[in-house]
Amino acid sequence: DEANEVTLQLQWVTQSQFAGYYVAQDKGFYEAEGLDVTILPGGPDIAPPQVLAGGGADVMLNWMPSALAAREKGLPVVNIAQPYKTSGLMLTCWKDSGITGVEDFKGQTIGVWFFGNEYPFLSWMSKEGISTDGGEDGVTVLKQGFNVDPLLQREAACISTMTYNEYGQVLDAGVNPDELITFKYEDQGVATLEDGMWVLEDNLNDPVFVDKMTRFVRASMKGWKYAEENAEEAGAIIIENDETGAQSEEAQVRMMQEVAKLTAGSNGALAEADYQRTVDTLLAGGSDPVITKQPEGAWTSVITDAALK
Amino acid sequence: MSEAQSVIRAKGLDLTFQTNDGPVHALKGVDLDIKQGDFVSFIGPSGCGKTTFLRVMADLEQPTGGEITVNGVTPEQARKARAYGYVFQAAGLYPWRTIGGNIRLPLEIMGVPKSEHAERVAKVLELVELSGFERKFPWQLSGGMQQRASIARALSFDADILLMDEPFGALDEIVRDHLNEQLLHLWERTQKTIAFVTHSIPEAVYLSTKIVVMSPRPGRITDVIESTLPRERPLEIRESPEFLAIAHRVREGLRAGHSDE
Amino acid sequence: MSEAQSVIRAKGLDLTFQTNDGPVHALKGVDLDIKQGDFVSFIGPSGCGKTTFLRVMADLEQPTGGEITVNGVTPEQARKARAYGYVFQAAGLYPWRTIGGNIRLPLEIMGVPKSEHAERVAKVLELVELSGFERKFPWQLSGGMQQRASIARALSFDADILLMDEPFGALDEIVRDHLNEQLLHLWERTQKTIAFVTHSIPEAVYLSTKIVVMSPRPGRITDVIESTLPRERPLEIRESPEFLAIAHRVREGLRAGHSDE
Amino acid sequence: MRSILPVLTVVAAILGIWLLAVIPMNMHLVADQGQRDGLVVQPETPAERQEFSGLGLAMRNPDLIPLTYNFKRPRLPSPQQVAGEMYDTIFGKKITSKRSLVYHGWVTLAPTLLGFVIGTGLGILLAVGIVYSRVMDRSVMPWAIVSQTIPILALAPMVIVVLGSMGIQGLFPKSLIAAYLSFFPVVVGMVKGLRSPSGMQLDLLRTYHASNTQGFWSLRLPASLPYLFASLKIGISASLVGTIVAELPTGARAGFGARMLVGDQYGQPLVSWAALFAAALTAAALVGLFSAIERITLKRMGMAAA
Amino acid sequence: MMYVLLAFGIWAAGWWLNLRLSNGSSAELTAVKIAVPAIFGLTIVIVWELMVRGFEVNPVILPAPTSVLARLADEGSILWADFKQTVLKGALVGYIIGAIAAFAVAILADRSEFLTRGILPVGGFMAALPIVGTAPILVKWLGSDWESKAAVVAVMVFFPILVNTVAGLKDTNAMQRDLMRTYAAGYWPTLFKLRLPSAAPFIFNGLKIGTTLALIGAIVAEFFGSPTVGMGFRISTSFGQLALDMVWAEIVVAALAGSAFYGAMTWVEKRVTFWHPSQR
Ligand SMILES: Nc1ncnc2c1ncn2[C@@H]1O[C@H](COP(=O)(O)OP(=O)(O)OP(=O)(O)O)[C@@H](O)[C@H]1O
Ligand SMILES: Nc1ncnc2c1ncn2[C@@H]1O[C@H](COP(=O)(O)OP(=O)(O)OP(=O)(O)O)[C@@H](O)[C@H]1O
Ligand SMILES: Cc1ncc(C[n+]2csc(CCO)c2C)c(N)n1
Ligand SMILES: [Mg+2]
Ligand SMILES: [Mg+2]
Repeated sequence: DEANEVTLQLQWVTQSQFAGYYVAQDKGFYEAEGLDVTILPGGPDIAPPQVLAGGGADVMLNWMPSALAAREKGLPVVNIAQPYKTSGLMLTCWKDSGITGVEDFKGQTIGVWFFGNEYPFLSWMSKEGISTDGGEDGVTVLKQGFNVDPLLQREAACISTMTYNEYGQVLDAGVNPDELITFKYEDQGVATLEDGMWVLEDNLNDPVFVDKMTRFVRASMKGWKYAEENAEEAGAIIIENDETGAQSEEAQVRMMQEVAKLTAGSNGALAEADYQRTVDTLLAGGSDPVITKQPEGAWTSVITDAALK
Repeated sequence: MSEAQSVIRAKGLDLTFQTNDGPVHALKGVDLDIKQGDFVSFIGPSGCGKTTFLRVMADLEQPTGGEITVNGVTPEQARKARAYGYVFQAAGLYPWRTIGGNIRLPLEIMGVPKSEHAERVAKVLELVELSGFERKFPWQLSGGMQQRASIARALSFDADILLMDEPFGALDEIVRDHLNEQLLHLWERTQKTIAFVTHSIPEAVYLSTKIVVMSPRPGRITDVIESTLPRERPLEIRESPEFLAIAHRVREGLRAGHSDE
Repeated sequence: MSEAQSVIRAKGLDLTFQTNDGPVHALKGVDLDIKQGDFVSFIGPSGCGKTTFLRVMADLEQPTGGEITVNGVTPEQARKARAYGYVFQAAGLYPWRTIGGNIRLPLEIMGVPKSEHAERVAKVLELVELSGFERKFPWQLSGGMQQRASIARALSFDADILLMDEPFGALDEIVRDHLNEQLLHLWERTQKTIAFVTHSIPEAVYLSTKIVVMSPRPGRITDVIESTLPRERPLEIRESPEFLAIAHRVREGLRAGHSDE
Repeated sequence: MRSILPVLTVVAAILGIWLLAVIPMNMHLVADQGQRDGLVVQPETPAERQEFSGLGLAMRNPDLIPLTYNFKRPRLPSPQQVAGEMYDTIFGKKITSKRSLVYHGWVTLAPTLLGFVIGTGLGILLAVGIVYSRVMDRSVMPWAIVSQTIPILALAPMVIVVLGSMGIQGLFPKSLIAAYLSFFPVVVGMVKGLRSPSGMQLDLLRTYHASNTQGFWSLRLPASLPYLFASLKIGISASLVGTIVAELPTGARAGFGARMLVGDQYGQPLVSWAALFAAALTAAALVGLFSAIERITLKRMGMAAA
Repeated sequence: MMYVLLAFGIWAAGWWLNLRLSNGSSAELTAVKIAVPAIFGLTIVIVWELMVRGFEVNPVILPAPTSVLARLADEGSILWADFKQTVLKGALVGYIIGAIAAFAVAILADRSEFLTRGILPVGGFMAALPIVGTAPILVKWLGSDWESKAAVVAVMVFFPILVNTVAGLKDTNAMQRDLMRTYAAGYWPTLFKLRLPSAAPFIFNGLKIGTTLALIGAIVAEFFGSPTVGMGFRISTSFGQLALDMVWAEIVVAALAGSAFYGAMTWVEKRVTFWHPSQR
């Protein structure tokens, strides 16, 4: 029934990045809250905000830059919980490309994810005053596909990677960590929040919905904490839920171990300081800022307050 | 004239096609009277309107002027009353139906009771000497046999009028002679009225009670020759002086029409 | 026999097609001698091997037995020497070329110098009375005109032999008469050797110096009739007793061949 | 049957080229890996090796050549690697297993067939409308052509969201994309087919005073069958492509499309290649099936030998 | 509600107008032949606009045609840059390479029955390889720029053109071939003077199918890696940014370009195969 059914839209295919939710499902945490949760995997052409707008999901996972941009576009989404405390995004570069610091990016080709995930990179470059239109003094940006081939094939000097996923794949391909140099957004002071839970603003006026979300967030966080501590088991649960049958357990366990480092600092509640840092980074976008003004009401602690009580 | 009834009567018939190259006068001021039981041949050079005239009778083409009646009513009413059977130049059998199936086609469409089909098919197949070929597909038959099957198809629903547009044009002379003979027999037995388009002078003379000579640009009738040959016509009649005389007159008529090109 | 030279000479010619329904004896024991300047017609019922025989002469079909020479050499050598022009039943003009372009086609292929093309095209177009139509496309011409253009195409490279397979089969009688007359003139003027397939007895008699009557299953020659008509032949000759006598003999020959079916 | 030998010859030729291409295609990666594993590689640094072509590198390091055929993350897997992967995932797994290509084949096949039925049905209806109505002919046909210039992969996500918002999920959205791709060949083919009866054949029915319906069933439809079959063969493979395309934005869960994506993302080229070939084989099988049905039907109708 | 009723009204009016036009006396005029589909298209657009307004559809799901139009007007330079990248480089180059390769293989296959029998089924198998599988591979091999897009396009258009060309080359009738034989014409004169011209209608059939495939291929391949320009790049990026008006603006450009490409090919076909009964 309506009061207990929740549909969650992920922003990528089933993997340990979303372990908390799968664990909560598998371990019966949702059931214990009386919830009937459907998890919708994402894919390369799924824009979770659009699914939310279309009513295909009650709650979505999204990176904050993308969600705030959607908010400015007229889709009033609100962050209700933030299980990821730190950013896992980084640039991974060949050392032998001669890159030792950010200033060496000039004249290089860099792979970036688009689809709403380009905002952190653009903000960073604008902060550094590096043009993204190519040429001697700028970087040539490549829209990166879903794999790490542009780096392996040496089409790009750097590509975007997540600490928990693509970076591991570069290593899996046989590359030695000391052949590489990495730039974590977190270390560069341009980190933006990732993988928050977002809902439509209007729905928050509905007490039934708020109650449902409270239970959902509570159970999800329980799932996250369980997953952090039981990486092996979480990896196995992911494998069980991966319908493609193409994932390897080993990789998912490793991903869980890395993800745990990012979620460890969060009990689910969004820290205002993190939020503000994200907003400031995005607003600093120079001539082409991601958002143009301070968002109002883009997050709420109502749900987490109730859930963590 | 008083005895036999008029079956097809045209008066001042005109038909102009509008084409990209301007109007084509396919028929101009055509008058003709075909009586019950007549065998009328239409002969003339290519483009003189033979086919067009036949199609007007069949309500497949609308005249742009003049009058025409078929069985005393408009061609459209006659068509809807299924007053005639039409035989095209090529057999045009449907390849996905057997010979029997092709002959049954008009019966099905006209709602003839199923129970009668078998009998009728057998009857017309016998008329055209194709008994035993009912279950063959068209491509299993020679061209001449296909053409006979298409005649059988036109006969199956027993219309009083038979309109035939160069039915034997594609066949060789020997087969053609044979079919001509058979057609004459059929005509005698059934007393149908037949309008028959041909390019061949001997064929026209051999078959007809009346030969209509036409001429092109504009399409019109230049001569109507009543045959003096008896109804009973062995093939040998074609070497008789009487036959040759009529043939000569037809040829003269044709040449006259042709010379003004 | 001593004066005119043998152009085509067949001796015990056999040709059997292997088909799914077993072997077909298209030609069996065919002997024939065609002299320089002859106009030879081949007549016979459908399937008697007329086309096959012509195609053997043209090296379009390989005999399975017997001997044949064209201009004293094998048909293949003759073909490669471009010894003959071939006219098919349908005009078969290439629709993407103008009439002039079609006639130029063999000239281009045979490497005739470009400078001669215009002159040759004009000459043959005049021969077939089509001057002025050089720039028209085939579909802009009537069937008879297309057929004349295809004859012009076969004449353009001036081979001594002309092989014609029912060239007028698809045309109406009037046009056919006219083309027959023209073909006779052309033959007289150019002294070519012509082998001509037809279904029409009057046509065969009117045109030929020699009429070869064939019969099917197996395809063979049943009669060779030397014409007694003069070389000069007005159309009216077709009503002369001499003409009719030859026609009668041909018809008899045909019927004899046909009866054993 | 007569085609077996020629096909085998061409396949052999392609395999030959493929086998040769494996060496230069993978050489750089193999050299890099070889170096990491402590082998002696000429020249010594990856950056220097970039100066050489794959072939040039192979000449300098002939002992590395065998390694190109068994590389874990090849640019171009060797035929035997692909064959091995296919064998494992088709025959080596229970067909209910998520790791079985047979299972994924079924996941893809079901919406393909449904979409094909929808697309074909719509296509035939549209074709009938176009043939019998001038307005339809004039106004719809140009837009049917325009519809094919729209990149469906771009539209698919939106279609899926809109359908999702109406509560429609699962099989149907994929089928709809499949239907979109398969309807066009059917429309084009059927319009041609329904119009294929000659003027004479149509006139014959007019002389019988046959109704439009009678004309449709006794003439236009049977005459269009050969065209229909030709369209169906194009339509079924278009439908399969549509489903696979739609498998990405429906949330890449299962099916050939999801396997291709996930294989690509997680650096498992063999998974992608096996799914790719399995998809093509499925298409070939479907087309073969329709060819067989076509042969039987036309033969029964007496049209095959004509 | 008003909007919805109005939408129905406009739909009915458009249909009625088209009925009048196409069954009226001026139905054969070129202007009417263009007007009828144009009215049909216009009706759809207006109905769409009214529906979006009437049901207050969220623009991140379906934008109104007017806002798409506004994007088309405002973003001209971006759209043009994308068009150049995707259509002029990716699609066109790929199309030309694919077509030339298809001709070459067709002529090769045509020299022997054996090759034809071998190449066609294998070609059919290759054509069944779905683009979402081949595009990532080609991007991996040839890089992210337009070269890989051209390769994807070439692969996609290759088979339809090949099949049609092979069928076309076989289309000459026996009489036309025999005529060449009586001239003792060799292989090449026969090819150029008979078989290619008579194959032209078939070849154009393949070329026309190829036009729409080319565009789709070039756009879709950009989803799997591209520089930061191109229609596929813009569609996917704008979609991720929920700028659906921009997505639709690109789709409109794609449809226009595709239709123009198709139309141009039809025009060339008319000029080249003017002699074919279907063109007269
Ligand atoms: N549907 C049509 N549209 C335009 N012109 C036509 C049409 N049908 C016939 N014509 C023209 O009308 C004239 C008479 O044609 P018709 O077919 O009646 O001649 P015909 O005597 O039957 O000739 P043939 O012996 O060649 O069959 C010709 O000039 C022909 O081109
Ligand atoms: N290529 C072939 N393969 C098999 N049989 C053939 C072939 N060509 C002709 N035949 C058969 O050979 C016989 C003679 O055919 P041919 O075409 O020479 O006859 P024809 O006298 O020209 O007949 P028509 O007057 O119908 O043109 C026929 O039985 C025919 O079916
Ligand atoms: C088209 C598209 N491109 C990039 C992302 C970004 N992204 C968000 S989570 C994630 C997985 C990391 O392993 C990635 C790549 C996306 N969602 N869709
Ligand atoms: Mg006629
Ligand atoms: Mg013959």
